[in-house]
Parts: sequence; C-alpha cells; structure tokens
Amino acid sequence: MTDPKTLSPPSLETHVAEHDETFLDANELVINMGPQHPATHGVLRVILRLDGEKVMGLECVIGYLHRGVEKIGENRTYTMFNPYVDRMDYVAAVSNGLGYCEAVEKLLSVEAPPRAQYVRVILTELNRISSHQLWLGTHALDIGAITPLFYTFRDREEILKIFEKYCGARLTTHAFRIGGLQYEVYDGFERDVKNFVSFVKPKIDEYEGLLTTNRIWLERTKGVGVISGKDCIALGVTGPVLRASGVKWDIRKAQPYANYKNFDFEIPIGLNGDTYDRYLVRMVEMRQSLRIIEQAVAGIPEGPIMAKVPKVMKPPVGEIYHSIEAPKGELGYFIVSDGSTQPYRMRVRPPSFVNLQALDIMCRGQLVADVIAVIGTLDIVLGEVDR
Amino acid sequence: MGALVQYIQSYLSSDLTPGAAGNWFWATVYVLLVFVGLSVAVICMNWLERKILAHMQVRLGPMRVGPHGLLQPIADALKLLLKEDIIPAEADKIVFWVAPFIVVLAAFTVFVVVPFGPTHAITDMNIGILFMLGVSSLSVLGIVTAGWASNSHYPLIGALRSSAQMVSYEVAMGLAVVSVILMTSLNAEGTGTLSMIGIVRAQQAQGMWFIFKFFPLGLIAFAIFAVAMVAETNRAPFDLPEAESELTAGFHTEYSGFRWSLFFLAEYSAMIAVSSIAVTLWLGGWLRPFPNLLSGATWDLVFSLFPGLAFLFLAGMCFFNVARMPKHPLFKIQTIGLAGFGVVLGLIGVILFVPLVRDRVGDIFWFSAKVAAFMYLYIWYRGTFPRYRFDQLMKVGWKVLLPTGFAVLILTAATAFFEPSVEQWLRHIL
Amino acid sequence: MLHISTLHYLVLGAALFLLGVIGVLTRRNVIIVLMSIELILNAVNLNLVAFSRMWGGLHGQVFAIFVITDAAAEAAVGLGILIAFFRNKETVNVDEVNLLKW
Amino acid sequence: MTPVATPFFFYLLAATMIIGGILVITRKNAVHSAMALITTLLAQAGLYLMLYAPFVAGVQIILYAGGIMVLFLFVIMLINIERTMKERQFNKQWLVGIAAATALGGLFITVYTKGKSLFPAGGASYPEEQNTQAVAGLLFDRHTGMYMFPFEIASLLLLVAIIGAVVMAKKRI
Repeated sequence: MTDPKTLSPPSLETHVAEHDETFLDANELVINMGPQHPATHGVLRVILRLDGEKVMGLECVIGYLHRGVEKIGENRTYTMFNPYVDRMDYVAAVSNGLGYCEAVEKLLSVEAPPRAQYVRVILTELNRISSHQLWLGTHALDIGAITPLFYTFRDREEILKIFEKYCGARLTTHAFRIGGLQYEVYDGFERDVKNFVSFVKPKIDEYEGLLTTNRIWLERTKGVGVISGKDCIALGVTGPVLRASGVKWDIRKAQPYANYKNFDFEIPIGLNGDTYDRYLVRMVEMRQSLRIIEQAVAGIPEGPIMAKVPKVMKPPVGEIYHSIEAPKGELGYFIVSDGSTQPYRMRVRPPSFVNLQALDIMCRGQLVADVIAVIGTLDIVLGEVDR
Repeated sequence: MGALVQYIQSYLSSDLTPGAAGNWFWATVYVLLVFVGLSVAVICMNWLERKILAHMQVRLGPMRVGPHGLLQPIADALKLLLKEDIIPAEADKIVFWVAPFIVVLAAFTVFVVVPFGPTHAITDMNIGILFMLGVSSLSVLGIVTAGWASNSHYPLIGALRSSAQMVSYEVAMGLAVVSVILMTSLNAEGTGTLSMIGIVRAQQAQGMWFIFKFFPLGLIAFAIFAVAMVAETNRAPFDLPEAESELTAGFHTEYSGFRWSLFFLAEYSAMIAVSSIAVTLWLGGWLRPFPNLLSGATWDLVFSLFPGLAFLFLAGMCFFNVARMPKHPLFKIQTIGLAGFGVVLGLIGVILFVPLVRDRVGDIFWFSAKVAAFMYLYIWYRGTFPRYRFDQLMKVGWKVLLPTGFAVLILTAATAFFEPSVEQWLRHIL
Repeated sequence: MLHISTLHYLVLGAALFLLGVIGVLTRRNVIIVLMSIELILNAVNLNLVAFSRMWGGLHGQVFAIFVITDAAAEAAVGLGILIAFFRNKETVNVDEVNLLKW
Repeated sequence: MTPVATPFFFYLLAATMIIGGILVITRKNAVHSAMALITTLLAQAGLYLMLYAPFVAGVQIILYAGGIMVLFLFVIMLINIERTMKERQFNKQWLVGIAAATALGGLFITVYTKGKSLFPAGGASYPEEQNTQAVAGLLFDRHTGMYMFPFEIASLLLLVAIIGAVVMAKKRI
C-alpha cells in the first residue's frame, strides 16, 4: 500500500529551526487570504503565518457558505431531500445524487433496475469528467496558465448539454430518483454520448499538450504540496489526492456499487504524492472514465428504469452508511432512520471537507504561491466543505 | 508657404537627427510625434492583446463597442479617466500621487534615443544604450514607492517582488547588451559604440544582424535578453508582481482610475521600449531584410512597397469583414464604421506608395514591424505559459541567465580577439 | 547673456557639500545620514567633472566614476550594518549606537 | 549635441538640486528623503550632460538612481520607520553641527571669492562623440590606460563590499 520511502512533510519543529536562519529577521507576517480572494475557490478563508514568503503554518476558516444541509435533510422526507444534495458539490451534482439515492435504496432494500444503473454510471462518469475539467481549468488558472480554462469550459459545455437534454438542468441536475430514474433517456442519447467521447479524447490530449511537459508547469507542480500515503490515510484524505500518494484505493473497485464491477477500468496511482502526480492521476482518470462510458453505452440493457418503491417512503428502523467515489473522493451518506418519513439523523461525509484538512500539512515550508497551487490541486468545492 | 515647404524638404533630406542638428523646433515636433505615436501604439496594443488572446482562447474578445470592438480601447480610456480617483486614507498621499508619474516618465523618456530610422530619432546620444537601460531601470523606483505608499500588505509584497525581479534581471540583460557592444568594435578603428544609431550602422557595415554574429553566440545573447526583457516588464510568465491569484494585483492594487491607467500605459510603453532595444541591438533596427544581399535600386523599390501593401492588406481585411457582417439593420452602423475604417487604412496605404513618402517611412515601417513581432510574442507567452514561482524566477535569473551571459560575453570577446589571427592562420596553411 | 563658468559649478558643489555635512552632523536617522553622505560624494563628483571640463582632460570624469563605485560599496556596507543594527536594537538612531560590543 | 539655453537649464537644475538636498536633510520620513535625493541625483546627471560628460551621466543614472537608491528604498521598507518618524529628528549636538557647517561654508566663500581668477570662465571643449571611448581608453587601453590598476582595485573593493554586506546582514553565518 504505502511506500515507506514516500516523503513525509517536514514537521513544525524543523521549520522553526529553519526560520531562525532567514536573511532578515522580519516579524512573522500573518496574512488573511480570503474569503474574498480570487484563488480560494469561493469563500475559503486561509490565515497564513508567513516568514517572508515562506508558510510557517496555516489555518482554514470555513463556514461562510454553511446552509445546514444536513439539518435540512432531517426535516424533509427522503424524496424531498434529494434535490438538496445537488447543492453541496455543485460541480459534481450527479455524483451527490447517486450517493444519496443508493444510500436510501440500501435503507429501503430496493435495487435500481439494470438499465437505470447503466444510465446512472454514464451520467456519473460524464459528471466526473466535467468536474475534473473544471478543476483543471481553475487549477491551471491559479498557477497562471489562463488558456486551459477556456479549453476545458468549451468541452465541459458538451457534457452540460447532454445533462440539459436529459433532465433539463445543467448544474444542479437532480438526475436520479430513489429507486432508479425518473426519465427515460431521450432519443439519441447514446449517439450524443458516443459523439462526446470521440470529441473529448483529442481535447484531453490538447490539455496535456499545453501542460504536461511544460517546463514552468513542471517546476510549479513537481515536489509541491507533497503528502505521503500514510498521512493521507491518517487524515482521511481520499480520492485522487490519496491515489496520487501511491495508495490504490478507489471505492468503485474496492466496494463496487452501481454496477461498476461489470466495467473494465484501471485505477491510476502516483508515486510522489505531489501536485504534478495529482494532475496526472486526474488526467488518467478522465480517460478511464471515457473507457467506462464507452463500455456502458455499448451495453445499455432494455428494461424498466424504476424499481418498485413505495409512494411514501418509510424505511425500517436502522442506520446505513453508503459511500461512493465522487470525483473529489469518498462521498458518504450516513442515514439513521426511525421508521418515519424523515431521517432521524442525516450526515454527509464530503470529500472536500476532509481533504481540506491536509492543506496545512501540505503547505508548511512552501511558499505563498504554492498555497495557491495546493488549494487548486485539492480540488475543493466550498459548497461541499461548508454544506 | 513655398518657403515653408522648402524648409521642410531641406530638413527631410538632411541625414542628422534633430538632436544632433541642434534644431529644437524639429526636436519638439519629434517628441510630440513619438509621444502621440506611442500612445496610439499602446491603444492598438490593448485592443490587439485582448483580441489575439481571445482568439487563442476560443473566445471572441470585445465585439460590442465599434465593429469588432475597435473602439473598445477608447471606451476603456474614457472610463478610466472619468473614474473616481481613490487615495486610501492611510496612504502616503504625496508618494502615492507621484509614483505613477515616475513610472510613466521613465517609460517615455527612454524613447528619446530609440532610432526609428537613421534620421528618425529624437536624438542620438553617445551613451544611447546605457541611457536606455538606466532610464528604464528608474521605473523600479516608481513601483517600489507605489507599493510602499499604498500602505497595504499585498501591494508592498508585490512591489518588493517586482523590484527584486527587475534589479536581478537587469544584470543578465546588461551582460547580453555588453556582448553586442563588443561586436560593434569589430571595425578598422577597433572602437565600439554605445550609440543606438551607431549599433545599427555597425550591423550594416558588418553585413549581418548581430543575432547571427559569431553563431550561436549572438543568438544566445539575444535569447538571454529576450527572456530578461519579459521579466523586466513584469509580463507573463514572469508576471509575479501582479499575479492575481496570489497578490490580487500587485503593486497597483490600491490604484484606480487615471492613476491606474498610467501604470497600464507605462507597462505597455516599457514593453515597446525593451522590444526596440532588442530590435536595435540584434535584429538590425530599421534595416530592411537583406540590405546587402538584395541591394540595388530594384530591390529597394520592392521593399519600399511593403508598408503600403501592409496597410492595403489591413484595409482588405476590413472590407472582407464588411462583406461578412450580418445584413441586419442593427448592424448597419457597425458595417459603415468598419468600411470607413477600411477606407482610412486604404488611404494610408495609398499615401505610402507616393515615392517621397515611400522613401522616408521604409525604415520606420521595418522597425515597427520587428517591434510588432515582439509584441505578438508577449501576447503569445501570456496565452501559453503558467506563471513562475518567485524563487524559481530568481533561480532562472541568477543561476541560468547570469552564468550563461558571462560565458557568452567571454566567448564573444575571445572570438572577436582571435578570429582575425585564426583566419590568417587558416589562410596560411590552406 | 550670462555665461556659466566653472565657478558656478563649484559654488553649487560647495552648497551641496554643506547640506550633506549638516545632514551628517545633525540627523539621528542612520538612513538619512547615509543619504547625506551620498550628497557629499555627489558634490565632490560635480567638482571633479567641472574641473575635467575646465582642463579638457578626462581624468576628472574617471575619478568621478571611481567615486560612484565607492559610493555603491559604501551604501551596500552601510545598509548592511544598518540592518544588523536594526535587528539588534530595533532602532535606526545613530546616537543609540553607543556600544562597541553587543 | 550642443546644450541649448545653458544658463536657464543650469539654474533650473541647480535649484532642483539645492531644494532636493534641503529636503533630504529635513524630511521626517526617510522615503521622502530618498525621493528628494533621487531628484537631486537626476538633476546632477543633467548637469553632467551639460559638462560634456555623458558617460558619467549615464553611470550616475544607472548606478546611483537605479541601483543605490533602490537599495536605500528597499532597506527603508524592510525596517519599520513608523517609530522613528515619531521621535526627535535631530540629535543633541545639532547646534554644534550647524556651527561647524557654517564655518566650513565661510571657508568656501573665502576661497571662492579670493581665488575667483584661478577658474577660467570658459572651458576647453571636448568632443562629446568620443567621450565614452576616451574614458574607456583611460581605463583599459594598453598605451594610455593609466587607470587600469585603480580600476582593478575598485573591482576588489566592490567584491569586499559584497561580502561585507552579506556578512553584516546575515544573522548567523
């Protein structure tokens, strides 16, 4: 699993020692980055303790976007809460919906029919690509390359068009229902998806052409924000960040859900756990998602799209934890049912929130400019961090 | 009236710059011309940058103000001029007020010695290139004081970064320049020159642009300069001082309106200034391509047609786009405007074919064309490269460019010293 | 028409020199004392170049260049001392530099 | 390039220099002082140009205004000047200092009034076109370069200054 030789980020003590040897003993500077800062991806506030430009430590202040999603969940019926989950990670709304629907289905002991599961996989993987594209664009923008942003947005548009055609919404899709799908796929869905796959493959090469071997990109990302697999596990970091640190952990393979065991795909892992590896891992993931989509589109079975679920859902008393591999990491739903129409307790385990904890350990000893790169590479969405 | 025309003609036929002739009237005229021309160039550059960058990034860029956004820079300028001039309460008022003017003055004063042609320079100084480097380095002062006077964290860090960057890259830049000055001394007298016009004349006399001299030494020196000049003007990929993802807008974060536009103006004219240094030193300044190889009256005529043809081409583009305009009544004014612009460009093109004009503007055209190529490169860099980190930027400056610059300088000196004897020796044994 | 002779430059140089001397002798801020020293050096330079013009030789100019080199060295070391001093005493006042050993 | 309107520009630049010099020694804020000093230095570069010494003028701009003064500004910004600005600006012996300066001024006046005749009104003109080359000749030339050795000494001085500055400013070696 974890490579013992992986670099562990230096501890605080060594940094204090280094601090003493700096050129001019200026006072330690405390800088507030955000919540209104162009590079904090929303309303994240980071309090940086700086020595010159070197980060001695940082603290994330979150909650500026808190809407009490979990509390809302406890005051709505299971069906009513479904659209709310789209508002957490709004760039990967489909994944959120998938996780929630599957969790409730598990609680109800129903299973979506195969056709629905195939469509779910296609849409979720499309969503993973669009989420990664958005990440790539903004991450590159933070590092100073402005052009990839426009390329990725251009191509992401095609995915959003498919979503819009399917369910009428582009961002907060509310695509799935508990027990399957509400809508049958539209005519030409398969064709659209196939066209998209063949359209986006050269585009991913295009992004890589701009960045992968770009010297400045290499210098800015290699060895920046290193985190070891051990630290990742200790902090509960999941998703591409974990995989880039050399831990082969993907819930799609480890605890297959929604038919993923029927598809053939690889899990990319990195070696060094730095920003560049995370970049590469996500690029490969996009290609792997395309592979899954190709297989799924080829094999969509005929049949019903909705399992038999009661009109008024009253799951049996009990609790359930169900997690899926969202684009950003493990997205889990913990639902406690007291047998009524509303959950007794609803808890979401958002990947961004947990991954954000690693920011401090990844940034210590790096420069301010690296903090920007690391925030970008963690791929956080504040809507999900604050919920 | 006739006397006036005669006076102008006699002046135009002299081969001295107004400064050298001590003619203050023409010097003033030239100063005004350069000032106006520079402002127009900055405005064009503004539009072109937005347009080219937009097309690189699959966007359209400004399209609303005027046909294809042609009037956008003017609208921007008006907006900036009419904006409220905010001075932060805790700022050092005087310094805050003066800083942008220092930057602008430094950026504009440099153009006193830029040779747009053998006679088209305000003056030719004995210390031309030294003067250019010195005065352009003064803009550091404006940036530092601007950052300090804002009395705010981000501008201060931006200013410190910016000045550290400019000071370090000046060293590499200077070394690259010195190797060119060495090359100018390869003549009968054995003395080089610092004069901008003298440097171009030396390239003419030696029959090659200095970028090809002692291949690849000239090319490497040019490459060092080309990197250093991007860093010197704080442009991508060295635009750390204004890295918006880190420092908001760097040293001019607290500036707005007119004062901000001065920084903008200074940045772009500094870009033009350093590009003109590069063009003068390595790319033969005002010399047309192949002045020695393709010499003679016929070739002179052919090359002198280029300026007019360039403008006619632009006019043709305008008319092409007029034809492509949607035939909707709402687009009527835009279509007429674009056609009018095309007509103006075409007229300029036609005027440039008049023999008297043609002979005088050829050098200006070639100089501007070469500078324009650099301007395009600036935009291209910005569309392509991510941004360096500060320590990496310093590393590139001190650990890569500086040693390379020293090596090139020493090798150039050695080559210049030994070349004649080696040549003699070769001739002797062959 | 007035003619500008060497004496004009010398008087200007003397005035600058005096300003520099006053600055060095009366100010407390080390930075301003250093700047006053630069003023003095510049006054000397002006004289040197004026003499060079008077005699038509270039020796004065060469000396001026040497003086500028000196000034650079002096400023670098002076500011280095200043930073060391500021780090130890948190002040930049000359009259607080009254210890030979810290 | 013959200077035009020499008296006018001389007095203009001289006045700039004097005012700049006065500001340097009277301002509370070190940044203002530095700005005034920069003005003085640039005006002096103008005077060098009028004295047919373009190379010295260029060196003045590039080294003094562009190099040394940036160093000054850097240091001023690195150290906190807020406190210094609130304190007493002049030291205790300022009266003695001004007295000494006045005495020196009196000496200057005496010398210049008595020895006026020593300084010729005109000046030998020197071909400005070759100024840089001639200075270089004095510094480097094999036959006329009498300042070669001092030049090398100066480079040694700069080296020492670099090391000294680094040693001074570094906290722990």
